[in-house]
Amino acid sequence: ADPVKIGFLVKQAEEPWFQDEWRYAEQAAKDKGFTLVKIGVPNGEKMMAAIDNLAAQKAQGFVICAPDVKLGKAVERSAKRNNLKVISVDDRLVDGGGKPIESIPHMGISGYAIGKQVGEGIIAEIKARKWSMADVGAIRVAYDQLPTAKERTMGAVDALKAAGFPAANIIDAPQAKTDTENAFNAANIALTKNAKFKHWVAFGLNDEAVLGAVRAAEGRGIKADSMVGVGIGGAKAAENELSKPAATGFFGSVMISAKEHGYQTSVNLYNWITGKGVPPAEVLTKGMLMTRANQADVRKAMGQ
Amino acid sequence: MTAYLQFDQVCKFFPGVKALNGVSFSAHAGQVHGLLGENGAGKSTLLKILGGQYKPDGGRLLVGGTERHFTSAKDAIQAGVSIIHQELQYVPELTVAENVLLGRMPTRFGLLDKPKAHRIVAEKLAAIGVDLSPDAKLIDLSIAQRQMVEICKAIMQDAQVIAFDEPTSSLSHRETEILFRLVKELRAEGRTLIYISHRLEELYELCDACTIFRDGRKIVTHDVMGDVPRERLISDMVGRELSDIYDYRERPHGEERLKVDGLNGKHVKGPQSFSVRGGEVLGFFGLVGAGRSELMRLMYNADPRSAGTVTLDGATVATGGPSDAIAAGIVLCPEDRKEQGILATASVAENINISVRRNDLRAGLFLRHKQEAALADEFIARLRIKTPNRQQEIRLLSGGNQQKVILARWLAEPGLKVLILDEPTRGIDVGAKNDIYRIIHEVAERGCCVIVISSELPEVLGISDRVIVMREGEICGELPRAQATETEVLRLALPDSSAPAPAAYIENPRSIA
Amino acid sequence: MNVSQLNPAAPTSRPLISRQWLSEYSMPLAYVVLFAVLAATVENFFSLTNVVGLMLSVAQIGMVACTMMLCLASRDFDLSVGSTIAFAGVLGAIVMEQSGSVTLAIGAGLAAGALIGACNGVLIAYLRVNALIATLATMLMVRGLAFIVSKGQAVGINSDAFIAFGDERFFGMPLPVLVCGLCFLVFGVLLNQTVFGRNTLAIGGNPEAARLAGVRVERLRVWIFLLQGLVTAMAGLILASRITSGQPNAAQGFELDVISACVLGGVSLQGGKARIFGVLIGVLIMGTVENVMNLMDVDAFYQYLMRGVILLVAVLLDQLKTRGERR
Amino acid sequence: MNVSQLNPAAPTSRPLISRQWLSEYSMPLAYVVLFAVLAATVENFFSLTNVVGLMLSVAQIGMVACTMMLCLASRDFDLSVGSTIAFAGVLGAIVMEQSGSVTLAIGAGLAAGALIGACNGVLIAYLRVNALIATLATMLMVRGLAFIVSKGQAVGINSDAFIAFGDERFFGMPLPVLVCGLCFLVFGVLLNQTVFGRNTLAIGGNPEAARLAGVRVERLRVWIFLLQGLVTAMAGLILASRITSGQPNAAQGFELDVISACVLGGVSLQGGKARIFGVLIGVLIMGTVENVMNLMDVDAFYQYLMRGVILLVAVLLDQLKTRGERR
Ligand SMILES: Nc1ncnc2c1ncn2[C@@H]1O[C@H](COP(=O)(O)OP(=O)(O)OP(=O)(O)O)[C@@H](O)[C@H]1O
Ligand SMILES: Nc1ncnc2c1ncn2[C@@H]1O[C@H](COP(=O)(O)OP(=O)(O)OP(=O)(O)O)[C@@H](O)[C@H]1O
Ligand SMILES: O[C@@H]1[C@@H](O)[C@@H](O)CO[C@H]1O
Ligand SMILES: [Mg+2]
Ligand SMILES: [Mg+2]
Repeated sequence: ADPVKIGFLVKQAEEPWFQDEWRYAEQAAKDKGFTLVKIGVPNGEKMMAAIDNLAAQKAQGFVICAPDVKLGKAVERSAKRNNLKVISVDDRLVDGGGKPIESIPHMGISGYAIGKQVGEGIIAEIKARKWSMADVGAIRVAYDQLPTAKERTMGAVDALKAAGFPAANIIDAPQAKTDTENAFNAANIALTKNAKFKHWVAFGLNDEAVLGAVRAAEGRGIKADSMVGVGIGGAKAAENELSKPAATGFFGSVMISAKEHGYQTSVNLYNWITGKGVPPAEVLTKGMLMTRANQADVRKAMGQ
Repeated sequence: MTAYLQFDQVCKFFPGVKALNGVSFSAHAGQVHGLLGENGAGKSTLLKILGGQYKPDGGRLLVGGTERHFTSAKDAIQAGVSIIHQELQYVPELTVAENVLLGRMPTRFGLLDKPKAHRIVAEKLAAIGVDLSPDAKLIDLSIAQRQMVEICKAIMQDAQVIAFDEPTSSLSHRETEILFRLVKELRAEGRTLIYISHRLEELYELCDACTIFRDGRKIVTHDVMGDVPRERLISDMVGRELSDIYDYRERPHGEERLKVDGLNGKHVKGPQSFSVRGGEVLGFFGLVGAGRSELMRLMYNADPRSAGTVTLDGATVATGGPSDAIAAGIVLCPEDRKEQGILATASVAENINISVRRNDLRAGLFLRHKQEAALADEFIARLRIKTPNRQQEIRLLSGGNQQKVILARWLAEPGLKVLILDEPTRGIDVGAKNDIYRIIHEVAERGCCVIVISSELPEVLGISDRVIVMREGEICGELPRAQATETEVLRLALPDSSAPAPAAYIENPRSIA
Repeated sequence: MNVSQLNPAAPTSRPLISRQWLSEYSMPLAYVVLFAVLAATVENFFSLTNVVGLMLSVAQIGMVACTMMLCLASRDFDLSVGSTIAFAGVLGAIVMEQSGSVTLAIGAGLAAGALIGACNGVLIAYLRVNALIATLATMLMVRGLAFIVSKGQAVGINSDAFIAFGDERFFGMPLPVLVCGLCFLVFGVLLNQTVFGRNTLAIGGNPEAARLAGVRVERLRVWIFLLQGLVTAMAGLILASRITSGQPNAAQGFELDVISACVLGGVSLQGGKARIFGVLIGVLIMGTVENVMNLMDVDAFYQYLMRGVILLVAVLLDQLKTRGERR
Repeated sequence: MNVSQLNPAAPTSRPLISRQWLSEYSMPLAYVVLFAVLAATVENFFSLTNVVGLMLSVAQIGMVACTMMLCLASRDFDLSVGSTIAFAGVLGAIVMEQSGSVTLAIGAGLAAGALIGACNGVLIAYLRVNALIATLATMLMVRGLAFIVSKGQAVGINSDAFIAFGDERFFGMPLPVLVCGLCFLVFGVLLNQTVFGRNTLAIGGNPEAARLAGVRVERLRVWIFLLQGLVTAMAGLILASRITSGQPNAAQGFELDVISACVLGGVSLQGGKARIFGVLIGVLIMGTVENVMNLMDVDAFYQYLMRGVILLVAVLLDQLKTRGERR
C-alpha cells in the first residue's frame, strides 16, 4: 500500500495553541511512521484549496479545525469527492441546520463547558477571598463575531449567574481585534464606566484577552489583591504571567490539552486509514484550572 | 459677416481674482480673431468658459446666435466648439489615434473599429502634413509632437468654432508653418477661429481682427488687425511703452569659465563639446528634437551620460545628479514646466524657494520663513507675477505666470555661475519677456555664463552674443552675433543644408573645445 | 531632421521590436518557465487534480481581479471587495434558506453587490470622497451588515441546486474555474476592444483630458464600481456554494490579495495602464506560490517569509526588464 | 480690478482670509464641537481617566501616523508598520530576557525597525519597486520573522525597568502618551520648519521637478522610510512594555488604521500635502469614535457599521468645505 500521509488543517496557524497541536501531531507521525502535512486554513476558501491540495499530494485523510463550524457540509463533501477520511478537532463541525455531522468523528472541547469552568473558578476565588458579590464587577472581554469566543464567554457568564452573581455587574468590553492591546483598550473603558466596584474579575476568549484586562486594571491601581482574571488556553502567555515573581491580577487559566488533541487525533486517523480501528464518534476532553498554586501539577496532568 | 460667436459682459471670479470682469466682443465666421493680453489677463479663462469647463459668474455666451449654457465640455463639443488648451490635455499611455479620437472612437458591432481609427487618423495626419504614426504612444513623443496631436484632435471634431490657446509656444518653425496653413484653410472654410498668442508676428500674419485684454477687462477690439501699429498693441497690452524688447547691450566677456568636453549620452549623436566665457550669453538654436534639451540635461546630470566632462572655472563638476551641478553653481530651468517644473499643489513662494533653500534660506536644519517670504515677494514684484498672494497654489496661476515663477526659482539662486534656460519665454507676454531679457543681461553682467535654448529665432538672435546651432543630435555650427542672421542660422539648422557655409562663419565646434 | 526622429513609432529598427516583444511577453514567459521548473521538481505538482485544484483556489481572486483591473486602470481603488464577498454569500444563503429559490438567492446577492458597488462609485465620482477612505468605510459597513444580518453566525446552505453552482464540473473543469475564465475573456474584450475600456484607461491616464474630450467621467466611474460589485458578489455566491454556507467573516484581507495580483500583473496604481494577460499571470503566480508551498509542506511561519520574497522577486524581475526603457 | 489684484503680494482682502482660516481650522473646530457634544451627552466621557484612556488607546497609532504622514506626503505608502510593531516588540522582549539589559533590548528593537525601514526605502527609491508591493512584501516577511524568532509564542517580559517604559506616568500622563505628543511636536517641526520637511513635500508634489531642483530624491526617501521604521519600532517596544510581552501577532491591520487617520487628517495620497495638525485630529477622531461606542455599549456588529459611517461623514464634511473652492 501507499505510505500513509495525513493532513492537519488548523484555522489559525499563528495561534500558539495550534502550534502546539501541530507539534504533538508531528510526534505521533514520528511514533507511527506516517507523513504529516500541516496547512493553515484561515478561511473557507483557503480550506477548500488545502483539501484539494491534500488530494493532489495523495494523502489519505486529514484532521481539521475548520475556520467555522458551519463549513461542515463543505468539508464532508470535498473529503468524499477526494476520497479522504476526516476527523475534526477542537471545534465540532455542523451542517447548514446546525446539527453535528455524524459522519465526521470528533475530538474536542465544548467551548461552553470550558467557559463554565472559567466562571466556576472565578466564583470559587471570589468566595475564597470573601468578597461580597455586589462589590465585584465582571469584565467580559467580548469578541462575538467569533462563535466559539461567544460560546466560551457566555459559558462563564452563565456560571457566574448560576452562582448568584448579579447580572448587572457583568460588563461587556468588546474588543475590535483579538489581540492584547485591543482587549486593553476595551477593558479600560469598562473600568472607566464602572468606577464604583471595589473588586474586579475578568474573562475572555483566551489568555491574551484576559491579559489585556489585567493590564488595564493595573493601570488604575487595581492589582492582584482585587483582581481575578481567568483565561483559557494555558500556553506561553499564561505561563509568562503565572511565573512572574509577584502575583498579578492574572489568577489562572483553564488549560486545555493540546497534546491530547494533536497526538490522539492523528493516531486515530492513522489507525482508521490503516484499518486498525474506527475512531470514536465523539470525545470531549476536559479543561483544568491552572493557577500559581497548582501550575506544575496541571501541566504534568495535561502531559506538557 | 454676422457675429457667429458672441461674448456679452462675461464675468468669472476666483477667490481673490477677478479673472474676467464684464468682457464683451464678437467673432465672425470666416475670421481669425486674435486675443492678446498680459499673462493672467484672462484669455485662457475665457476659452475655458467657451469650452464648457467653467461656468461664467455673469454674462452671456452666444454661439451661432443662440444663447448657450454649457455645463460640461461635452456640451460645448456638441454645440460645435472645440478648444486647444494651453495646458495640453492628452492621455500619455494611449496612442495618437486613441487620443485624437478620445470620446469618439469608431465602433463596429459594439467593438472598437481599430483599423478604421488607424485609417482615419493616418489620413488626417497626412492631410495636414504631420509625419506621425497613429500607433505611437503620446508618452514617447516630444512636446511639439504632442501639441500637433492636440491640434489634430481639435480639428477632427469638425467644429464650427475652433479656439487655439498659445498653440505655437512649444512648436518650432516647421510645425508652426503647418499650423498656419491649417488655420488659413479653416478660415477659408468659413469657420470661426479664436487665436491666442504672445507672438505679435503670428497675430499679424494670421488674424483678421483682435481683442486686447488687461486685468480681466477688455481694452479694445480692432476690427482690422493689419492697420494697428505694433507699438499700439504692446502699450494696450502691458500698459506701458516698450521700444526694443531684447534690450541687448554690448558687454565685455571674461575668461572661458564653462567647458563642456566630449559629452555623450542617449539622444545625442557622438561626443559634443563647447565652452562659454564669463559674461557671455550663448544661444542654442535648432529644430524640434535637435537635441538641445538633451545636451543640457546631460550637462546638468539630469540624465546619465556615457562620456565627457564638464569643467567650471577649472574644476570638474561632479556627476552624482542635478544637486551636484547646482552645488557647483550650474542651474537649469527645464523646458516642460508642467512635468519638470512646478510643484502643482505647493504655493508660489515654495515653488520659488525650493532650490534656494539648500543653502541660503536655512539656519542649520531650519527654514527662515521671513527671508523666504521676502525673496518670494521680491520676485513676484520683479517679474510682475500675477497672483493674489505668495501663498496661492501655483496650479491656479495662468500659464505664463507659472513660467515666471519657475524662472524666478532659478534667477534667485544665489551661487549662480552658469544659468541654463531651456525655452524660458514659452508662453510669456511681451512685457515680461522684456523683464526676463533684462535679468538675463544683468546675470551676464555679473560675469556669469548664460545659455539660452530657444526655438524662437528672433529671440535667439536678439539676446545672444554667440549662437550654436544643433541638428539631429549634434552641434553643427556656431556663429558670433555679428554673423548670426536669420538665413544663416536656419541654413545650418535645416537638414538639407548641403552646401558648406562660408568657413569664416562656421568653425568646427569640436575644435573650439 | 530625418523621419525616424519625427516619427518615433514608425517602422522601428529590429532591436526595439524584440525589446517590445520581450516587455510584452516576459511575464507569461517567466511564468511558463516557473511552471516547467516546478513541474519537474515538485512532486505531485504537475497532475490534473493539482492543476485543477490550483485553478479552483484562485478562481475567486481571478474573477474579482478582472474588475479590480478596470478600477485601478481608472486610477481608483477598492478595499471593499472582501466584505462584499462575505455579504453577498451571507445574503444569498439567507434568501436561499428562507425562500428556497436559487434564482431569488442569486438575484439578491448580485443586486446587493451591484448596489454596494454603485454606492462606492457615487461616493467617489460624484461626492469626490477619496477612494481609499470611501471603500474603507464601505468595507467596514458592509462587513458590519454581514454580521448583523447573520447575527454573526455562518448561514448554512442545504439546497443541492445552490451547492451544485460551485461544485459542478464540465469536462473536468469546475464551474468556478469556467466562470473565472469567462470573466477574463469578457473583461479582456471590454478592456481592449471597446470604447468602455479605452475611456477607462483614458480617465486613469488623465481624467481632465478625458472630460474635456467629452467622456462622461463620473458616470463611467460609477459603472466600473458597479461592475466590480456585481462580479464580486458573484464570487461571493460561488464561494458560499463551494463552502455550503454564507460566512460573515469570509474573505478578510481578500482585497490586498486581489490588488497585489493586479499590480504583479503590471497594472499601475497611478492609473492608465492595464493588461488583462498580466493580471491573469499575476493571479496564477499568487496561486502557484501558495499551492507549491503547501505541497512542499513549508512551515506556516516560513510561508509568510516566502510569500514576501516571491512577491519581491516577481516585481524586481519586472522592474529590471523595464529598467532599460526608462530614460 | 482692485489693488489687491494689481499688487499681488499686498495684504489680502477679508473674505479670503476667513475662507482660508475656515479651511485651515475647520477640522480642529469640528473636533472641538464633537468633543463638547460628547462631553455633554455621553456619561463618563468627560472624565480625566477616560480622556487619558482615550489618548493611551491612540498613542501607538499617533506615533506612527507622524511618520506615515511624511511617507504619504512624499507620495509613498507603507503597509509594513503593523508587522514592524510586532517584530520590534518580540525582538525587544527576547533580547531583554536573554541579556537582562533594557538598553540593549531597546537598542535592538530600534535598530531592527530602522533596518526594515531602510530596506523598504532602498527597494522603493533605488530599485523602484512599487511602494504597495514592496511594503506588502516586507509586511509578510517581517511578520514571518516575528513568528519565527518567537516560535509563534508570546515572549514574556519580567523586567520592571522595561515595563516602566510603558507604565510610568508624569503629571498623570502615561509615558506612551507623552512620547506620542513629543512625536507630534518633533515631526510637526520637521514638516513645517525644516528643509527636510519641505523637500519631502516637494518630492511628493513632483519628484522630477524636485530632482531637477537639486533635491536628492532617493536619499531623502530612504531617510523617510528609515525614520518610519524607527518610530514604528519604538511604538512596538512601548506596546510590548504595556502588555508586558512581545506578541508576534500584535497589530494586525494596524497599517490601515494609521493610513486612514492620516487621510482623515487631510494628507493626500497623491502626495505633496500634509498637515500635522490634521493628522492629530484624524487620530483623535478614530480614537474617540471607538471610545464612545464602547462607552455607549454599541453592539460589536453595529460598531463596524458606525465606524464606516463616521469615517464617511468626516471626509464628506471635509469635502463639502473644499467644495466651494473648486471650479
Ligand atoms: N482655477 C483658478 N483659481 C484661481 N485663480 C485662477 C484660476 N484659474 C485662473 N485663475 C486666475 O485668473 C487669472 C486669469 O488667468 P488666465 O489663465 O485666464 O490668464 P491668461 O490670460 O490665459 O494668461 P497666460 O497668458 O499667462 O496664459 C489669473 O490671475 C489666474 O491666476
Ligand atoms: N523620453 C524620450 N524617449 C524617446 N526619445 C526621446 C525622449 N526624449 C527625447 N527624445 C528624442 O531625443 C531627441 C532630442 O530631443 P530634445 O528634446 O533634446 O530636442 P530639442 O532640441 O531640445 O528640441 P525641443 O524643441 O523638442 O525641446 C529627439 O529626437 C527626441 O525625440
Ligand atoms: O480557537 C480555539 C483555540 O484558541 C483553542 O482554544 C482551541 O479551540 C479553538 O476553537
Ligand atoms: Mg493662458
Ligand atoms: Mg528642448
